[in-house]
Amino acid sequence: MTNGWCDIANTDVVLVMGGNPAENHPVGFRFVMEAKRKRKAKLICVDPRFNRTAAVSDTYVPLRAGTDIAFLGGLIHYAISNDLCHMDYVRVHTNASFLLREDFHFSEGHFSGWDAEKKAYDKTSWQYELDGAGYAKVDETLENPRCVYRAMKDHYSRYTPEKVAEICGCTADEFKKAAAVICSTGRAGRVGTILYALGWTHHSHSVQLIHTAAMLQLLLGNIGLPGGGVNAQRGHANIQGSTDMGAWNMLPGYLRLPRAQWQTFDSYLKATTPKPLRPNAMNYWGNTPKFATSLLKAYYGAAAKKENDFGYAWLPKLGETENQSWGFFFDRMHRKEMHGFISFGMNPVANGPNTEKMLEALANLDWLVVVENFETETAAFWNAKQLGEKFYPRYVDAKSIQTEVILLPAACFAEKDGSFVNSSRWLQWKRAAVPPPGLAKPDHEIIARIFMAVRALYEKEGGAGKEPLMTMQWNYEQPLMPSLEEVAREVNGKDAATGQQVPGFAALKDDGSTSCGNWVYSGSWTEAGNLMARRGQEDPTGLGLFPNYAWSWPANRRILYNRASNDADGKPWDPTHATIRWNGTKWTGDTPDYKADAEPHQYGAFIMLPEGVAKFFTSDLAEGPFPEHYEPMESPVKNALHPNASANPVAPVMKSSADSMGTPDKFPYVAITYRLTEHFHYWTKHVASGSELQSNFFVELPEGLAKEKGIKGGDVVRVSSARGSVEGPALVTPRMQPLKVAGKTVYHVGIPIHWGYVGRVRGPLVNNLTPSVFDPNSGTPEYKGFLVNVEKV
Amino acid sequence: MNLQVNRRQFLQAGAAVTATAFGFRLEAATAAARELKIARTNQVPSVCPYCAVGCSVVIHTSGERVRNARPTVVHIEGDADSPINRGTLCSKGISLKEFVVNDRRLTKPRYRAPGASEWTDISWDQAIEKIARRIKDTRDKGFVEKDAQGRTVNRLDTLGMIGGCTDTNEINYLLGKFRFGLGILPYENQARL
Amino acid sequence: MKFIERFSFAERASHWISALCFLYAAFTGLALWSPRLFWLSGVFGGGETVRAWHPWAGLFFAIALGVMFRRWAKEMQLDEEDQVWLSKSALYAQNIEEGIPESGRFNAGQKMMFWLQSASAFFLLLSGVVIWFPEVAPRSLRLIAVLVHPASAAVSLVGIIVHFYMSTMAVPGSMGAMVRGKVSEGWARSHHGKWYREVTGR
Amino acid sequence: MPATTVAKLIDTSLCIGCKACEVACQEWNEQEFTLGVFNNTYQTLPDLAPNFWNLIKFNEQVEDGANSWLMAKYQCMHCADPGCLKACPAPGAIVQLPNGIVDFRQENCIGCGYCITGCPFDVPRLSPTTKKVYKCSLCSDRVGAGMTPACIRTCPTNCLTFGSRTDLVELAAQRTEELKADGFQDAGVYDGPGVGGTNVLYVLKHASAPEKYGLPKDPRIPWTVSLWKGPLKWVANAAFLGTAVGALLHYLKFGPKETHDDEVH
Repeated sequence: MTNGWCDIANTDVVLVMGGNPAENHPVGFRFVMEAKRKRKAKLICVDPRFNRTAAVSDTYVPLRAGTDIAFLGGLIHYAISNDLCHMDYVRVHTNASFLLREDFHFSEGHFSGWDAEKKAYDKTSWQYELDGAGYAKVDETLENPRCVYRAMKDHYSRYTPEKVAEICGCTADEFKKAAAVICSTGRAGRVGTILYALGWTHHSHSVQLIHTAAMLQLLLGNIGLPGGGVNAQRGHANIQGSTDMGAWNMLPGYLRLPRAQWQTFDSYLKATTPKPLRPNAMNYWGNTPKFATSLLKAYYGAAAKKENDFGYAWLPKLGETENQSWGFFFDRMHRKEMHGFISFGMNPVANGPNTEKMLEALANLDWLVVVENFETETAAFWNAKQLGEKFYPRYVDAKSIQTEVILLPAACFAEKDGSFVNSSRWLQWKRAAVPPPGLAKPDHEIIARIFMAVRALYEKEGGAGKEPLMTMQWNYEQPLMPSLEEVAREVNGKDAATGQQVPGFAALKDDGSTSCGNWVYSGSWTEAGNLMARRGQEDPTGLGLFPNYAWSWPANRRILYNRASNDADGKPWDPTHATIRWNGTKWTGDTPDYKADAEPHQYGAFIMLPEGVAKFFTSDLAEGPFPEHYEPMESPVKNALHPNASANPVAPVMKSSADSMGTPDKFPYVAITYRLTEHFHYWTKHVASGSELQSNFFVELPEGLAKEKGIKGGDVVRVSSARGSVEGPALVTPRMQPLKVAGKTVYHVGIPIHWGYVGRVRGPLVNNLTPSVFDPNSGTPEYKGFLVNVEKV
Repeated sequence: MNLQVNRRQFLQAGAAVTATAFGFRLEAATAAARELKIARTNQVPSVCPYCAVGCSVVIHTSGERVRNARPTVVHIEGDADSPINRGTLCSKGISLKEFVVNDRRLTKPRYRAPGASEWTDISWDQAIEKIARRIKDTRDKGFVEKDAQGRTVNRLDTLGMIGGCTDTNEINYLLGKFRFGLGILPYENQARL
Repeated sequence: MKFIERFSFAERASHWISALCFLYAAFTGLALWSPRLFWLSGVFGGGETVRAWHPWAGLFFAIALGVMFRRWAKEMQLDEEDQVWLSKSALYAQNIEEGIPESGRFNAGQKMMFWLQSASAFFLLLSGVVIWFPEVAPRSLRLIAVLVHPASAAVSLVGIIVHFYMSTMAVPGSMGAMVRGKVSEGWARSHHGKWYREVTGR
Repeated sequence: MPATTVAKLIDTSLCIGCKACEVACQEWNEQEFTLGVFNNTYQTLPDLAPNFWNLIKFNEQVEDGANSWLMAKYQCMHCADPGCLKACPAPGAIVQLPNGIVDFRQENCIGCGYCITGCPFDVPRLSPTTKKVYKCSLCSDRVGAGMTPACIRTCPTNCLTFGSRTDLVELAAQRTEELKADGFQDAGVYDGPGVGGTNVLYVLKHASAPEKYGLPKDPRIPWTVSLWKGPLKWVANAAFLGTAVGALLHYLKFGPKETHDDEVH
């Protein structure tokens, strides 16, 4: 979230799209209802299903799954063509005025640089025109046809309301009605927010989709303001924190993982530290060397010295363009290229696309360790044929699966302390309340015991790569059970000379005199103590920032980009509703996303970006600088804008023996998978309450489709895709509206997740149906908008 | 920064939701009623482990000072001090007790031998020893110190690791050290899905 | 003194079984009739026992009454003389014998009592079953039943008070008839002259 | 109603059907969780149950081609003139506390089920195992300790509010005005005037059609129950006494019927 949960109450218009917060984030949704009640805010829900968010919305617009970019692109066109943009904001805070290279263009679904043979882009043309000093050239008048604004205007001129209706399946009137409300926030004094979740990320073009949303919010001047922003509603208690702590391609704090071509620390820093593209860009990522050096000091302690590149060589290096994300490594596992696997509180059999492929992949391992609260489908994968009944006809018996499995009982949230980061980026500290049941152990003890045991083996026997393993600092008071408070202090960072906690990331150095486990968390546990455990009730701005409650990254800032809530001179766009104010000598209010005492004209408002301003146009993403509507990889229709480039040209599609793609002649219906409010993911099927509220797996079917197929509510239906099938009773409802798309009726089939072959209540795993198709930027699978068939059993 | 919420504060906070809204004292309106089941509990502040709204909860436990007994959770309720949830919770959160105190919870390490159709019990020491051995064998075979071009890469891609989305930052940080110590590249969390 | 058999063993048995059941049902029914009479439930086993046994007592009452009904229904048909008797019932009440036709085995008053009790038992049974299973019976039926049951019970109880008075105090010897089954010839002649003649042939 | 009367306001325009109140009720009252049966709806159970006192009714409708999904929580209404109490024969089994809460005391309940019939809202449920009747107690134990009832405490959207009835009546009126200003001309308050007012108040967008929410149109204590517990009781009491006294007087005046033993024919 750019803003936060409490901040939603400050808005005038809420666009919920690609999410269903009333069901999946009910407590966060209270702020939507508060905005509706107290500010007369309008709630617009755009979704294939009339869900519980739609039930309390002011306007509901149905749309076909996977066509969100068309809808948002339509909104961009609507705002520009109806002169509803907040142009003062656009001029000051965005790259609208930047000039593009002459060789940048777009035609027939492809941007310039497309190599049809390699199926890849050369991004050279996706750049600004630079002056002699390496800065981007600009045209403040926005008259130059090669400026970003004009290019964007041209790009989206194709997205007329009629075109949107043709692609999305709503009517042009429905679209215009919603657009008028959404775009009413394109002026000072009125603000709108966008709430989204996995309905936007589960696509083969998900990052571009969110880019479109950001562009719309920038055009309407809604980024950085209270009640504005683009707000991801994350689905797990610490999914934000685990992201902050790194993944296959990231070190903690969004520092990039080294690649083989960067052999020295210097070359790494040179490649990953951006250079400013405008003279007034603060370019905060220019501090990357300080953050990276401090991280290496936290990792390798005294062994990290300037002479040895602070131990940079010990970190593993990715290949030059290697992708080790989920889809790719499970594909490798399926090809028997992996031997061991450790799953800490995750259930890949249930979570990953194409369940049967997941099962086959795990069966190709030598060993598997699962650390869990409950026995999961992953832990019991070797028994899937028996437990999963008819759904895995090709799968093998337990006897022929040679994977050795060790299942370790772990403590749950109430049995260990530490901090979670919520969607608002608040770090909240919790305390252990009870000991774990039976012999179960807290995860940090488990990980520490394994780590120490592996090191003991290397100590005794030697072996490959001993040095990187032994130098990783593990100097906790109790190495077998590190106290999480001690770890939290390490994460915050220390000054080596004084031994004191650093007050924040501004104090980090690139000379090895500071250590910090994650620079974005620096400031969370200072000499003042554990700020994550704060319970202060003060709200001096009255905007629900609560600066003394818990601690928010970065630097306890509650609203990101808040400098943009002011105009060029530092005056709030809405004086009644200002997050930060310039009082002539410093900024007051929220922690400014700016230098605290820098006068308003000194820097651009978007201090993290090399441009200093927000980007409509970006070369960061794989499929192009402007988002373009692409159909899902499995779609009932061809792309109405460019039928020959129908789906995302650069999205990875796995092609193992277990992967196959369906066509609309055999699989005519569009399927979406989703959560219900009664359950949490694949956990609450183990919990009595969730089991009571929704005991049964079911399939939501539109009335029209049910009638065609002679299906009544409660009849058992089989839903099948090119990958597999699920069976359950049909819930026949008018809430799943048929959509008219390009003259043809398109039905959606709604499939709630939550069940599996282990649990108090059981049912099929819906990922039996989903394809191994991924977004090229984020690696998320396409769970919304794939093709299925439905038949009565 | 007082983490310890005592019972009176908690009860007051609970009542405050209405009392401050209407300036109306509930106590005046009460009559002899059933005994309050959380009247004598110990209270520990925590955070809901489900979605990322980040609701604060108060875990009511009993049995801390009882000899020869393990403390157990008797009730979990929203924390009125949290600006996010102000004491409220959703249907999953309000039944967190059912999650913690649950006969389906795993209570001992289990082992499934290659080709076996059943779990068998295994001690922690044996389990850790086995895991360490498997990791070492896999790593010894799969660790790449230098790639084909002779560049130092110190990497391991035959061993994968996932998790962390419901573990604390601190545990995620330790998982990171574990991973980078071993050189593991296939490393993912729920955020990808 | 000579005696005539008035009630067979079967008749007496069914009467007294039904009477006992009735009494239990009546007193426990009164306990449920009003919270002020709820103390009665203490006498009859406590509230829950009363709730549990009352319907069974009612059911057995109805069965026993059913036995009597089968046995007596024919005899209880009202004839023309009964009409005359009824029209003179005020005289009967004042113990004036002149002008009242002689009764058969049962006089018209007793016949009326029989039909009254049979009818109210019928309604008590039907409504009682509905009330017995509140979670099964449809609400519309329950709404009728909760009115019909106490109303029939009230009618029945008023009748039984009269019956009790008549059989114990007002007509001495009646109790003996129902207990031992026999009445003296004089008693028979005095109260059921026609029956006396039929039985004795005098 | 006295100033100490407590009440619950259900603003259905703010209900998102999250079912937190259902589970809070289950959890606080330590009800056994059972499995539901699929019924072509999102509703947890078709109806209230002895171990399920608080049910959100999900009402799917299509009007003028537009979907609507009206959700309304259903539970004991805590009537000022409770039909259950009127029908109950067991002293102390159903009590009305000075704060207006109508509470069932299972230790005094005999399980006759009259309250089920007496209730205009069809709320109490008889447990087949314990043979006692159960329903929402408005968490009288929590309220007694100065806490809000479990369902209200947990409700995330402020759909549920707890407080003095006087204040909530005011709040309900204010919400009605706000909804009217938002274009819901039919908005209004539902508070069962037919039962002397309820201590559970609803704000409805469609107040003239409460049945759209699964609420009874014009709740009253059933006339048969009123007749039974009112006139019938007194008429019958009079009849019992009258008959008994009449018999006594009759005996005193006329004495027993004579048996003429000496007459020999």
